[in-house]
Amino acid sequence: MTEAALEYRDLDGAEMLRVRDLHAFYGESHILHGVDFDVRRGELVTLLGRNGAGRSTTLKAIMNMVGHRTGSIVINGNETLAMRPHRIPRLGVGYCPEERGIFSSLDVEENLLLPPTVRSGGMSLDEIYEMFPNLYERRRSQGTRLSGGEQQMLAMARILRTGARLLLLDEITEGLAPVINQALGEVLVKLKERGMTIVLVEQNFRFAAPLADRHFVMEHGRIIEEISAAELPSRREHLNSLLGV
Amino acid sequence: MTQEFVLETRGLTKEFRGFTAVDDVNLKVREGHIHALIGPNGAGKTTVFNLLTKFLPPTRGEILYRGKPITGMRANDIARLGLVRSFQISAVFAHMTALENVRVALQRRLGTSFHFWKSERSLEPLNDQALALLDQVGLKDYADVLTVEMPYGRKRALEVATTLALDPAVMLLDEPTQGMGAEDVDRIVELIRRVSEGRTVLMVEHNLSVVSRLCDRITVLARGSILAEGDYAAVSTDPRVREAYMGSEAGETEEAGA
Amino acid sequence: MTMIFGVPLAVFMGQLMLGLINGAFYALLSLGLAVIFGLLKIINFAHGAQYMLGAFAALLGLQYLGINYWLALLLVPLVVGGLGMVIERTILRRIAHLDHLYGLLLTYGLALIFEGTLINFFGVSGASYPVPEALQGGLNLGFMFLPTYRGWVLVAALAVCLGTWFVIERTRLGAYLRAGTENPALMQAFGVNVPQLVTLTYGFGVALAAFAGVLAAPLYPVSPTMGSSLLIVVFAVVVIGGMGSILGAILTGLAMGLVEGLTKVYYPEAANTVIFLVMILVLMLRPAGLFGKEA
Amino acid sequence: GGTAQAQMSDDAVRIGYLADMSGTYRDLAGPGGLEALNMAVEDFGGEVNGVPIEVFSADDRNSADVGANTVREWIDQRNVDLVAGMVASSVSIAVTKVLEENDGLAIISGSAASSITNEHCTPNHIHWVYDTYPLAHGTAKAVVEQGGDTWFMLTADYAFGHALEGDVTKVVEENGGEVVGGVRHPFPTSDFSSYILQAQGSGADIVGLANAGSDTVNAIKTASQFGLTQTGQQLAGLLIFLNDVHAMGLEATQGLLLTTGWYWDMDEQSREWAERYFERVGRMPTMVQAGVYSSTMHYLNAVEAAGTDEPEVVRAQMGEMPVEDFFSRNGRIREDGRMVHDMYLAQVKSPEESTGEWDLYEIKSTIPAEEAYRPLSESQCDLVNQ
Amino acid sequence: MTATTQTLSPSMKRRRRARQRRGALYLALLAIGLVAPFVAYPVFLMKILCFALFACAFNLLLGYAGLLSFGHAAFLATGGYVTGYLLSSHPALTPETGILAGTLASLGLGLVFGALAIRRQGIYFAMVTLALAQMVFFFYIQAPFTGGEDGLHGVPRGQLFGLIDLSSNLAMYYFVFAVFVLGFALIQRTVHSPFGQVLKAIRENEPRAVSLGYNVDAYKLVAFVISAGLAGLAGSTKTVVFQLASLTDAHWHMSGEVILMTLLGGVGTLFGPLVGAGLVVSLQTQLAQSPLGNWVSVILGAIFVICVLSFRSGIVGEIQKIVRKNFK
Ligand SMILES: Nc1ncnc2c1ncn2[C@@H]1O[C@H](COP(=O)(O)OP(=O)(O)OP(=O)(O)O)[C@@H](O)[C@H]1O
Ligand SMILES: Nc1ncnc2c1ncn2[C@@H]1O[C@H](COP(=O)(O)OP(=O)(O)OP(=O)(O)O)[C@@H](O)[C@H]1O
Ligand SMILES: CC(C)C[C@H](N)C(=O)O
Ligand SMILES: [Mg+2]
Ligand SMILES: [Mg+2]
Repeated sequence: MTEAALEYRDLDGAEMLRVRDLHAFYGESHILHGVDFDVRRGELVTLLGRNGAGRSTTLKAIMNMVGHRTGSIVINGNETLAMRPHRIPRLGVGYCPEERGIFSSLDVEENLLLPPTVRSGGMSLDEIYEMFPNLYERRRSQGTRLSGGEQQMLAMARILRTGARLLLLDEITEGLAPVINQALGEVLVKLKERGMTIVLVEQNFRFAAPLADRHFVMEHGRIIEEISAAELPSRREHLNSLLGV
Repeated sequence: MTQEFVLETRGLTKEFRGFTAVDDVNLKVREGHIHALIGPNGAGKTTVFNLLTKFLPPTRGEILYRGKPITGMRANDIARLGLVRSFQISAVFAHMTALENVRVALQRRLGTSFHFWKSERSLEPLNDQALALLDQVGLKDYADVLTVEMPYGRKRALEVATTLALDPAVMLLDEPTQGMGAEDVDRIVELIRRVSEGRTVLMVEHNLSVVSRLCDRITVLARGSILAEGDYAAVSTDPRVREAYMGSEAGETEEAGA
Repeated sequence: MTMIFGVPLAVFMGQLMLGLINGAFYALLSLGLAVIFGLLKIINFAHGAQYMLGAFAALLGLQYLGINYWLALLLVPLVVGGLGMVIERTILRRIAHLDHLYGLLLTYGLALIFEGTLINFFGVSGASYPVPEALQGGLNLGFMFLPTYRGWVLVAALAVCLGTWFVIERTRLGAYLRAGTENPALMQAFGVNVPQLVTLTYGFGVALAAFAGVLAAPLYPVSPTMGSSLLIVVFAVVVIGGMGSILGAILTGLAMGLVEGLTKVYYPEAANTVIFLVMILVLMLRPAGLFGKEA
Repeated sequence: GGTAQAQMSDDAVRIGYLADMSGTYRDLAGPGGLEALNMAVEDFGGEVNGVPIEVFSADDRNSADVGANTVREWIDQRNVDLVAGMVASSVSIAVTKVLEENDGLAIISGSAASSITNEHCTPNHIHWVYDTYPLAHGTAKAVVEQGGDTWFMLTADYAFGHALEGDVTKVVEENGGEVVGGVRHPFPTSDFSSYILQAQGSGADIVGLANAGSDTVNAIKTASQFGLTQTGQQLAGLLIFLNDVHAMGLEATQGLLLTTGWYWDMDEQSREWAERYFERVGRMPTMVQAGVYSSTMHYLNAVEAAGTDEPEVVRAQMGEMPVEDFFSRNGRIREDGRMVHDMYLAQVKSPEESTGEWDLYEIKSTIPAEEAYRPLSESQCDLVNQ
Repeated sequence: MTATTQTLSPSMKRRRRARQRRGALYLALLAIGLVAPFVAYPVFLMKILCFALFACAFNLLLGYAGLLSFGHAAFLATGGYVTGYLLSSHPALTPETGILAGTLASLGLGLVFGALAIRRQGIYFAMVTLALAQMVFFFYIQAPFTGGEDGLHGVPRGQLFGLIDLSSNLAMYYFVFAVFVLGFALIQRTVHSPFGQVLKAIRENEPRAVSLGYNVDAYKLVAFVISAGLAGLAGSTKTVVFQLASLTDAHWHMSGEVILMTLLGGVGTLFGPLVGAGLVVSLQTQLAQSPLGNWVSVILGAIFVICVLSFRSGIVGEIQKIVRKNFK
């Protein structure tokens, strides 16, 4: 247990991310219509919703990767709405995009080493390889030559190195085999133990359910429901209806 | 033994700079089956698709369609034979409407696709057919929407509709449900079931409930070669498969499936 | 004397040497193009003009400010490179998000402006820049009389090329460059200041062109059109080497210099097109160029 | 008088000056030539037969089609009476074709190709200052006579270069010399190193430069860099203009033999005109620029004498009148359109000999008008009836 | 299927309205084209029309097949040289035969270029075409029938169909106008044809088009050849108008210029190239006469930059945007 983790222990419960009345646009089209939610330190929350609900866009908006935003996004006490994109990660944020974004001009290992470390206490290369043996095997091959799933792992693994404290993960289980999903689940648990804060956009509810402290349900660019792990069993039906499962 | 197998590979192998992605695969797909190709990430599923549809040249081995070798053919000719694929990452014509997307597939049948002196309007007779197909995948209301503006899940559905438009004898679907909401998944599953009447479907799929619900036969790939083959029950109980692939989840999915 | 296919050995060797020297220029210029294309995905059509500006800056610096050759070799790339950065900040940046075709056209426009303006003030007949004392005279290589200055050009150009190659392929900064090349948005999401990276890269590419310009000043007439004629050939070199491939640009540059040299011996009329012939052949056999990664 | 005015085509005599105003040949004709033209008009009094003389100009950018189209428009839109200037042979030939169709009139001062009054002759143009024939017969002959009898030709790979190369080869061989080799270089070329290298390899005594303008300049510079003269070879520039020598400096060019149609310092009246030109332009005139003045004057005199600007009549009238002025000695215009006049063999002075920035040539000898140019007996021009 | 017609009607209506608006526009332009020679200098107008046709042909490739050719000058020149050579060496030939021959020659060359280049993508395609064009340029410098640097001159305009004397600028103009209208109509139809649809699909997502059974190379090749042929037609006509053919048409600057024209007017718009060509040609000819003469290239360059910076979709493109905003 690193003291980095300890340091975060006692800060548990403090607020890591606060989003207020967030609107986001892609050019003309208005995607987010006032998103409100906050995440406490060390917490793992999920953003659930149907396709097109705006979950990915929410993460992109937090990273300032969408066309235009209004409202307020406070990370670790800093208002970031006015920040240039490259400053945001330096607040200790790690982002794993939906479309993975593996670099074909770099080999697997270069991909892993690419993101600048933003904080101390990130995972070491060995720890990562231990966690994802496939990557170790293919470490010398071009990033995009990996299979869909391997790429997903790489995208995930990449940000574990940077020592980010707040992870924004978009559909990390998409197209992954169940075994890998289990592995990833365990990874997330480990990360929580290390005191990381995680926002998880998930399609695969079975994967998300056991991990999350709270679930936010999105629809049409808004948060329409918040369900805590505790009340989950009782409200499962309601949730399914929301997700149309 | 030729005819009952629509699609057959003999010693199919693909190497990328020394790395063997597909290793001596002998795949046999029966006429009329829904055949699943499953396996851990990187097993070589997509590569197999690319080889079958000639998007990649095989390093070794041959491919037979209805007993005839097609190993030497060009990708678009393969498609003309009735062997049509979808892609793992959605492939649509972004700046065309959903309707036009489907119509482009339909129009090939008219045989006028090189007629640069004909009017576009000569295609409008195809519209009803196109709409019908869109309807099948629940995209009727999107007919006039530009594809860029559709959410990811819808794009996948549109892709299936476009594939259907060719009325292929064999459909190769690479993870048709990937990144879809449960709702859409069910629709697609139903759709595949429906359209598989009178055709053969070969699909890569991770969503086991889908596999269990749909497939007559399953081939499990691991590290590029066939690990096991059989129907769902057989495969899912095969210890090697459970270990290599399904992990503990198999049980649950059966419930989910049932 | 010894003959090679009916050509005196001396002439043959001499031509190869000269080819190598031209090749050094191709290498420098295509290197700059490759670097810029890499990150900005822009075919920098102004590259020829910037090379020409380098030569003119040296010339005017000497005439009006008494800046000597060696100082020019240092200052001019900084100045012209700086100009490049300003252009990037004020103009290119505005179209960064667009189809790269626009970048090509914009820089084409800039090239027209630079060239046209200088033509109005200096005509096209071309002025001459004196060879620095230290490098006057020549070396007798046995097979030929090589003007010292040309020897120097070869050495200087190669040194700069290799330095650049090392930085890009072997350092962390280089990795950023290559990654930013592919997905700048994501690089920002990792905390890399991409806009700054872009500006510096363009500036550097332009500086390389200017450096080549200064090297060229004492060799060729310094005229506003000196660049545009060279540019198309250099394009070809970049393509043969493989777009954006650093090593490719350098080696191909030198190789093409040699090829051209040989053509001048055996079939001079073809000298100015042989490179294009090579380019077509290469693209037929290796679509991504000699050193390019197949997509 | 009134009667004359009646015969003028319209309310003005319009002279269009067409030349390379910005390109390789800018300095030998270009704006300077236009200035010379204006001088002529002013000296003539700005009007002829009671109508004003209008001058306009355009840049042909050494491109045949730009030139031809400009002239076509001048005819259709501005009914031009005389087209003057014209440098690149390609442009001149194109322009004369247009003029022939629309029976206009042109006087060519800049071009070199002798074909302009040979296979390309028309009744609608006159070739004034010089051409490749005298260049060869002047310079080449002299060089061979001085003992340079093995030649290596460095030729601009286009019509003018070919013509010059041809004429020179003929002359060299007629005089017992031999052309042992040669190379044709693209037009224009800035890097001559490899060609010079071949010249050195050839072992010829003389390296003949059958090119012009910046090509010649660069060839000469490169030659000195590669120590061509140290190794006992000699350069023969076959077409060199005053501005070229001025640009290269005497250090690099001293001793060069060259043939010229005129030199500003060759006698009193030439100096007198040249000084006036210098006043206005700040440079000494080339033979082409002087030729523009001389030819324009001759044209205006002819118009006045004929009392009309009717091209045919004027052309005939010009043929009648001998050309005798500061520029031309024993000059007359032949039926093929060639204005023959005395030519001069000059040598570039050494820095020591030179007394001033523009004191560049020493006239060695005069080539009489009748010997200087291709005899009509050899002409392929169909205006000439053998 | 009532449902069908319902869901379709909005788009159908829109298309029909667009069609009507286009129809009106065509008539207007046709009228303008017919009276123009009485207002402006016919030769100048003919120059514009020739380059407009050239640009339209280029636009077919860039705007609708997504292929940036940097070697289109080669086709312009080939048309010009072949026509010029035939007409001046065989005075018996009528101009239209000469033009036909020139067009066919470019068509053939297009086939060769296409066969070599079509498999290459994006920037590589541009570069291969550029390289091929450079070699053609080199060939034309050396080839005897082009007159090398001097070019071909005094090409007779001759009698159209052996009847109409084209030496009159007016007659010539109406011929050129007719040629342009035909070429333009062909392009416009090609774009809105089944073939056009497939082209678009290929431009959007090539692998998908392949997987739908389309031989994409064949489609691109056809588009390329059509474009080459029309470029040749432009060159041939131009040669008859100006009675000369020269290297300027074969030089890569010409390939750059046609891009300029197309962009200025609006890539992928039907009228863009026409407008662009008109503007560029006017600028060049008008400025060349004015005191600004030496600044032509600077001004063109500036326009280029401003254009790319402030109105990218070109003049026509921008206008269309405005129209769409206000009329829908
Ligand atoms: N680049 C874009 N331009 C325009 N609209 C976009 C863009 N990206 C997404 N959208 C639209 O924004 C809406 C939300 O997209 P988003 O990707 O956030 O959906 P999601 O909730 O992540 O669902 P999924 O990722 O499963 O599709 C969708 O309607 C989508 O069409
Ligand atoms: N073009 C290529 N070059 C080199 N290696 C490749 C290439 N394409 C695929 N591979 C490798 O071949 C193996 C199989 O890849 P493939 O995409 O077929 O896996 P997959 O079964 O589709 O996995 P997933 O389910 O994650 O998509 C992977 O290890 C991948 O890295
Ligand atoms: C030297 C020049 C003024 C003559 C020109 N080279 C010509 O073609 O005639
Ligand atoms: Mg998403
Ligand atoms: Mg796959």
